[in-house]
Amino acid sequence: MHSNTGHDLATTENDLECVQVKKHFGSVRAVDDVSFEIPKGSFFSILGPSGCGKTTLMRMIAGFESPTSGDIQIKGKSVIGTPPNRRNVKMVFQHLALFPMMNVYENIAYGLRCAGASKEEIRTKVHDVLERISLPDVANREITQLSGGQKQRIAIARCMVLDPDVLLLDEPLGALDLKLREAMKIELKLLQHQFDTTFVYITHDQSEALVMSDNVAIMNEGKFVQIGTPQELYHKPSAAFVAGFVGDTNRWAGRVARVEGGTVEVETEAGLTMRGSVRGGKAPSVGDAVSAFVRPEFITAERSDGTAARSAGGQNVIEGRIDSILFNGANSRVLVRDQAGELIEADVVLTGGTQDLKPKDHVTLSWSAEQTMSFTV
Amino acid sequence: MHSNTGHDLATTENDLECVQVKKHFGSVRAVDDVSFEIPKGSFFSILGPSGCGKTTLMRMIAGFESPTSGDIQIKGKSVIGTPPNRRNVKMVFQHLALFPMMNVYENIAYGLRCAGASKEEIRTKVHDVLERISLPDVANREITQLSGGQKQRIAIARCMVLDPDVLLLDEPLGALDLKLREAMKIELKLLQHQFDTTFVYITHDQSEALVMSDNVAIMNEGKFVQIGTPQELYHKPSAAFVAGFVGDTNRWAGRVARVEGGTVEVETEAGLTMRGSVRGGKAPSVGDAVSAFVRPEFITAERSDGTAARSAGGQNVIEGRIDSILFNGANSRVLVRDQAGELIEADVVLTGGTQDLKPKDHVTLSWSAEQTMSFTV
Amino acid sequence: MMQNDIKRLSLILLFAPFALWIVLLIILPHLGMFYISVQEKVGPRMYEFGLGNYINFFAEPIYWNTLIRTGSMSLLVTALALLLGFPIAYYIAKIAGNRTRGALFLMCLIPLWVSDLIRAFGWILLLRETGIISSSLQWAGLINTPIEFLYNDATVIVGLVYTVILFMIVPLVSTLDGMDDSMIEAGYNLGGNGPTVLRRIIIPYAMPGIVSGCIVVFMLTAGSYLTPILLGGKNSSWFTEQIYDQFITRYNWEAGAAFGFLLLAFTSLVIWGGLKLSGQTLNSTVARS
Amino acid sequence: MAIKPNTAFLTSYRLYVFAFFLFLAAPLVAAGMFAFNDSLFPSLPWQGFTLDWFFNDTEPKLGMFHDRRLLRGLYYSFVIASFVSLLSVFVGTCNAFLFVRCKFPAKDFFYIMMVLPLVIPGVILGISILLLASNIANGAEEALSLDLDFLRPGIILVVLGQFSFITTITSLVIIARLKKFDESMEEAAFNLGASRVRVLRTITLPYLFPAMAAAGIVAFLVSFENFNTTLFLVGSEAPLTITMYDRMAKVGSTPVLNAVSFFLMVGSALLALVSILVQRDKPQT
Amino acid sequence: AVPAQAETLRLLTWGSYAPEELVKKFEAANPDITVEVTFSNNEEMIAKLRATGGAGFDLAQPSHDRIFAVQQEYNLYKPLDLSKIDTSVMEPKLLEGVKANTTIDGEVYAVPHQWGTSGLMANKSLAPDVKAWGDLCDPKYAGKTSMRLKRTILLGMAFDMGEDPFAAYADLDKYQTILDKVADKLIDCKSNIKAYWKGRDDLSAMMLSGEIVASETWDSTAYTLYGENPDIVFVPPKTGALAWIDTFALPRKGEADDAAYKWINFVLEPENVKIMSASTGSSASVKGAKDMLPDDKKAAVSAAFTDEDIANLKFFANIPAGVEDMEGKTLEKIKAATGSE
Ligand SMILES: Nc1ncnc2c1ncn2[C@@H]1O[C@H](COP(=O)(O)OP(=O)(O)OP(=O)(O)O)[C@@H](O)[C@H]1O
Ligand SMILES: Nc1ncnc2c1ncn2[C@@H]1O[C@H](COP(=O)(O)OP(=O)(O)OP(=O)(O)O)[C@@H](O)[C@H]1O
Ligand SMILES: [Mg+2]
Ligand SMILES: [Mg+2]
Repeated sequence: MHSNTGHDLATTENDLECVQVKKHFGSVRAVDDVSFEIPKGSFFSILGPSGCGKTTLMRMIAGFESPTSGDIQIKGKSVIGTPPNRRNVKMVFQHLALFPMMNVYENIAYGLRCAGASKEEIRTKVHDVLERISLPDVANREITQLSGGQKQRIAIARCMVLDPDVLLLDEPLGALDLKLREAMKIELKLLQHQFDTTFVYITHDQSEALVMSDNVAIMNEGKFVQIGTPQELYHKPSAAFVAGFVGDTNRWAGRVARVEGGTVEVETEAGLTMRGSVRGGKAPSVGDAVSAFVRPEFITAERSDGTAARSAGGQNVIEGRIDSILFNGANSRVLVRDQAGELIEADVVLTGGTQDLKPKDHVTLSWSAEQTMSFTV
Repeated sequence: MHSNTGHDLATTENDLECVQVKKHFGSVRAVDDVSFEIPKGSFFSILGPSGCGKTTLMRMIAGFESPTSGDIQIKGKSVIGTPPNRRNVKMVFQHLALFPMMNVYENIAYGLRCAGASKEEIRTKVHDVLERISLPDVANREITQLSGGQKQRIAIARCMVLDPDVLLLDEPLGALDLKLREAMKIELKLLQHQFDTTFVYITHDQSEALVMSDNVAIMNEGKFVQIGTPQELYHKPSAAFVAGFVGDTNRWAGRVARVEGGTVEVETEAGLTMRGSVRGGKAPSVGDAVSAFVRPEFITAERSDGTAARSAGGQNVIEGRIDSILFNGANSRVLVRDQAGELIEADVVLTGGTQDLKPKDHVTLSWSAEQTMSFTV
Repeated sequence: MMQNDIKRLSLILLFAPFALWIVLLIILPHLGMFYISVQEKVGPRMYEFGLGNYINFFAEPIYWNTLIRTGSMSLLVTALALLLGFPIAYYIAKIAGNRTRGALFLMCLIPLWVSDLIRAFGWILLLRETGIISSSLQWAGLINTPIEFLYNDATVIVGLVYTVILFMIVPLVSTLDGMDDSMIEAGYNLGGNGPTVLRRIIIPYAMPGIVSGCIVVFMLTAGSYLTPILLGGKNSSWFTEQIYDQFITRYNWEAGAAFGFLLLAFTSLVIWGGLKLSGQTLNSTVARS
Repeated sequence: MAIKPNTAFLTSYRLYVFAFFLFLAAPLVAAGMFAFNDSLFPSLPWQGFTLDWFFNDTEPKLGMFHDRRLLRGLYYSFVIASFVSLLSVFVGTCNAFLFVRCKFPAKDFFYIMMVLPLVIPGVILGISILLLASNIANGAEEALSLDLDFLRPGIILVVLGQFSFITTITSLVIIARLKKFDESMEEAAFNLGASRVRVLRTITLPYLFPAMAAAGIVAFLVSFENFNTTLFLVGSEAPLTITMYDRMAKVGSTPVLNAVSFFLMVGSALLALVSILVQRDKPQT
Repeated sequence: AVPAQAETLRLLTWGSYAPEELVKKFEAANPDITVEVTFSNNEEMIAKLRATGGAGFDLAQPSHDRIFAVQQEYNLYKPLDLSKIDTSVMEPKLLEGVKANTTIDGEVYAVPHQWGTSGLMANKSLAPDVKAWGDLCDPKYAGKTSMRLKRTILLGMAFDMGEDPFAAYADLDKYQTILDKVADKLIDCKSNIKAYWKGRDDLSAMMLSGEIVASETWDSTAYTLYGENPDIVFVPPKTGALAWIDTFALPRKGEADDAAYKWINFVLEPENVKIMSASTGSSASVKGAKDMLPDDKKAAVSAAFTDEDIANLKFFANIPAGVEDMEGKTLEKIKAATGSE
């Protein structure tokens, strides 16, 4: 099996590698044939909806579950059969799992003690790592005396002090409140730079994955659907699932009316016709069912006189009426009801002036065929 | 006192009105002299940081606390002294407070039973309201069998079936997960349209308040700082607190170097000089301490050759180097380190092409003086 | 797999003390008691299998009357404990301030730590004809002749309620504590008045606590020995007393065992009925508190 | 606070609560008070204050600290309670791990079995254990002429009898705490390189400790005050409650019994306080 | 604090039969023996020994009538070695009586220790007319009398009604009819009494406080109360007070027989008899016991008994097997009866 995957020599360059890993719980295929490799020092995220198997995968890497089949290699060595306390893979848990009966110092020193480090060594290392996470003064605090963000950092420090090959993080921001989560996103990225260790980050929040990662794997129903940089995933999704899951988007279900090279004409169920670019692996033919996706930021909405405009060339044009306006500062959006009665979302800039779009305004929506991603389903 | 507020005749047009309401707990001034009125059928939000007194205010409206002083009027009638079960103000609690020992039908029917409605009437009304919240089939489910979003809607239905004058909602989305919260934001707004009832909505999440509300009150330390439409608050904040709290923003503390009509020149603590427009009530004079705010979306970042550019006219221009890029689809952002060593955030569009900005690129940031809101502190 | 071996081993190691405890100290003794209860004495040191002891019980109205009396008084005590204890539990869980709450709870517990004997002893000192209450009433001029409060069923009930009420309050406080205040507020907000909220929201919510409290209280009452003996009057027989008499005064272990078994069966039956009526299960109530 | 009822109602409610606590305190105060009465009988009239019933060393007013039999009872109570609490905390902890952590068939059934001893009348527990033990001992004596002394009424049987239902209490207390334990804490320790034993020693047991201590104290106090079960199992080494009962029923009470009661009340209150203090730990993360 | 080779003498005895003073003295005389005392009564003594199979105690003190049948049934005691007991000091009449009662297969199982009577106690000033068992049911004293709901009152009432229950032990059917009659009487009587007393303690309290004026009682209790209030005297019922003799018997598996014999001989020494009697309030079965009573007790006894009364004593007869059960049932019936309330 291993030789099939074709990396017999250069494996040591990867901090972590999974080869056709499967995990079945009874009839549930929690993780189904996942292979990937993570090069040294990168920030790798696994993004997927709830229940898709992210945690299970991570627990196998950490050693809390053993795979039904497949191999997991750390620094090129298989760790199947190695108990979790012997793997140099550390993990930050969703609720952090800091030890409440120990103070910050003891929490961080715990792993070093287990490894049998000397007192002197422990002291230096703990103070070092506290320095690096910019919390030099909290050593003697109790865990309860820390703020949410501080706890987060201590949980990371507790792992990093052991100098792991890979740090696993299972939705560590899930329990934080909104403002703090925003701030921690940036902070986590900076910490990873600092330590220059491979981070494997699990989340179901796409903005976290996009903002922080070098590479993101999109996971669904136990399988990896696509692995790529955030930009690739956002702009060049390889599957309808990725297009729908990453970033906000308008989605239509329809059928192919015409095919012209890389462009198709799609007729939606509600009766709209639009031109789109062919994405995904399969080449469409007339009559195939397709999903078409357009991101709101690629749709321009302009006030119109209500007369019908026509699509032309690479441009799709639709008339509609503003149903409501979702003002959210820079991220404002309008919901436009088209003639077919469907709602279409388009990003707009609202400056608060009289020029701004208002509910019930007639608007012309237009977007390019290139930005209309159409996947055969 | 009442006549001061100047609405003796037309009061009945307002569903809810508070007149100089105060609530002190011992020495804590939880709510401090708050006055506002909410016209019929509107969606009114109260937005403020944690602990600013939002819940206390709402509990006074619902009748669970009585104000230390001031008056609360519903439909023009004072309700001071009216017990909570006699006020036609219904409330959706943060954790919803659905009754776990009753099923959905009984939960919704509870209020009608208290009001002594007939069996027949109850049945019709419950089924009606379930229809309206698009959950016609859940009547016989237990509460635990509902998803988070469904519970949310049941909690609203339970109130709406009683046809209240005002519906109060205390951070009802706080307990939901991210995706659901996004979806519920829009849904809530639609429900409010549906029922055409006055909603008073409490939150500390600005995007919730901005997206949904007709009017938003910004609250801080027990006081209302500003009441206005979302656009007004975002673009024309009347105080530094509002500018900082609503929307993302860059913030500098500095001193006034020069005053020219509505424009000031501000020298920041780190040594930058920028021109800004005077906001807030107070006219600044040279030497005054000011806070200057610029929103990231008003800052343009362009790749430069590294030579210093100069601010000119109404434009502020700064050279810097990209520290990191936060890719987030349409909401991507760069962190630029300026010569003074501070980080400045600017929104950018990243298309995934070669033109995109990259870390370590030298960039010129520019933004207009008009968009630089400067408040004397 | 090694993982599984470790799991099985630890399961066995953990199960062993549990099994030893339950089998040796609960199941076997009860089986043994049952065995003895179906022995009939036919002569000195001679026994024979038979249901005579049970038949005797049913043939003799004194016995089953006493059992029924014990049962019904225990039910009364349970009801009273619930009635008296609920407001206290509610006060502790919902009305008292944070600081007083702990203190009140502690005060509720203090009598628990003193033995039955001392409690009964205290009541005797208070209630007897020449006791504190009677004397103080006389001293206050409210009564002319001393009144005997002791030695009647009412006293037994007061004493029993006193002894067991804590076991009612504790589970009630813990269930009510778990109840979100906003549930009550929602009850009012939706138009309910005090009694409605109590009846439709608070009581249904507290049901597991109520049932678990009632079970423990009923069992403790039915099985109590000292309080009914020491405070009871000339008519007050209690079933445990009869069991004791069978064993101790009449040397009739066989009948005593049968009586013991009957008490267990009877109380279990009552509890089973109560659970059925309230739609709860043993698992969902006693286990939770 | 849920909702403020009107003041008249609240006042009468408070009065009721006050009356209730008066009711709770009354017999204890009465029992404690007469410990200081300078009379040979624990009853009115009040003859003046004395500490003789605690400290006097001569008949007829032999104080409790000089009354050998009471002190011996106290000693036996102490021995019994110590054994019972150690044993029941140990088994309770095992049970907690068994029921919270392990999966096995018919778990619900066994759980009910575990709760059951709490609702079996104490008298019955005592009798059934006595019967079984005596029958085994008699059988062994007749058939094998073996003398199984430990099955005869005595300290061992008392300990076993009390243990049989107190273990349910300790199990419930410890289970409640273990249920709140976030298992990822163990995984975290494991992940940080600790061995299984070390995880148990440094993470799980320290976390459980407050509950174990509290359960131990509860077990101690319940054992100390137990009468119904002990009554049947006691041999010649009578614990304090039995000694006091014998004294009261067979000799006649003097205020020395009140003195003992007072002493126990104070001791118990202190222990209860300790148990509350150990259980009040820092809020969980 | 216990000497290394110490032996423990475990006494199973009545409430006042091991006064601390005497125990201390005994331990001083025998430094290698520690005395442990468990207080009990006839029924519990037997029940306990039965449960232990005669183990756990080294010396028991059941009443003379409670040995024969119990020994046959449960084999709780071992025979006494009379040579180790100084029987010469004992009152011969009592010694012979007990021996006769407790000899099985030629072995003697008990010797007498204390004896006393059960009878009536009355407050002379308030209830001068109490003379017979039946007077407790006299409506004159409604709500002011008491009794213990145990076999003594059954027997007393039977005598009062002209029966001889002891004679009827031979014919248990007859005994049952007597019991039924007594039960009816006592059930009728129930409304007349204030409460059934359960121990010396509550009886003394009720009597001293004047809550009751007459009661069935042990003579020793009455003597004690006489010391507190000379109006309270023991009244031998006119059908004769019921007399019991508490004995010494060795449990079958006692482990300290020598110490037990030492104790028996020790408490029979005249100066110790005095201490013992002061504690128990009853007489020792030694020669000249009356003179060894403390002065106040002597006065109380003199106030209670005439020689005639002494002659009229009815000693409890050996209880045949099964009688306890019959009596128990009768007592339960009385207790449970509520009709007369
Ligand atoms: N121990 C188990 N036994 C049986 N099924 C399990 C077990 N653990 C996980 N599963 C199932 O495997 C699937 C994947 O679960 P997993 O926890 O990995 O999802 P996840 O992606 O982490 O979800 P979330 O984002 O909600 O944490 C789910 O369907 C879950 O029900
Ligand atoms: N019953 C009370 N007694 C004393 N102080 C109180 C009480 N209720 C609230 N406060 C105080 O009043 C202030 C406002 O509290 P409130 O709950 O209204 O805040 P909030 O804006 O709802 O905050 P959050 O967003 O966290 O819910 C806080 O400082 C709080 O500590
Ligand atoms: Mg997960
Ligand atoms: Mg709040």
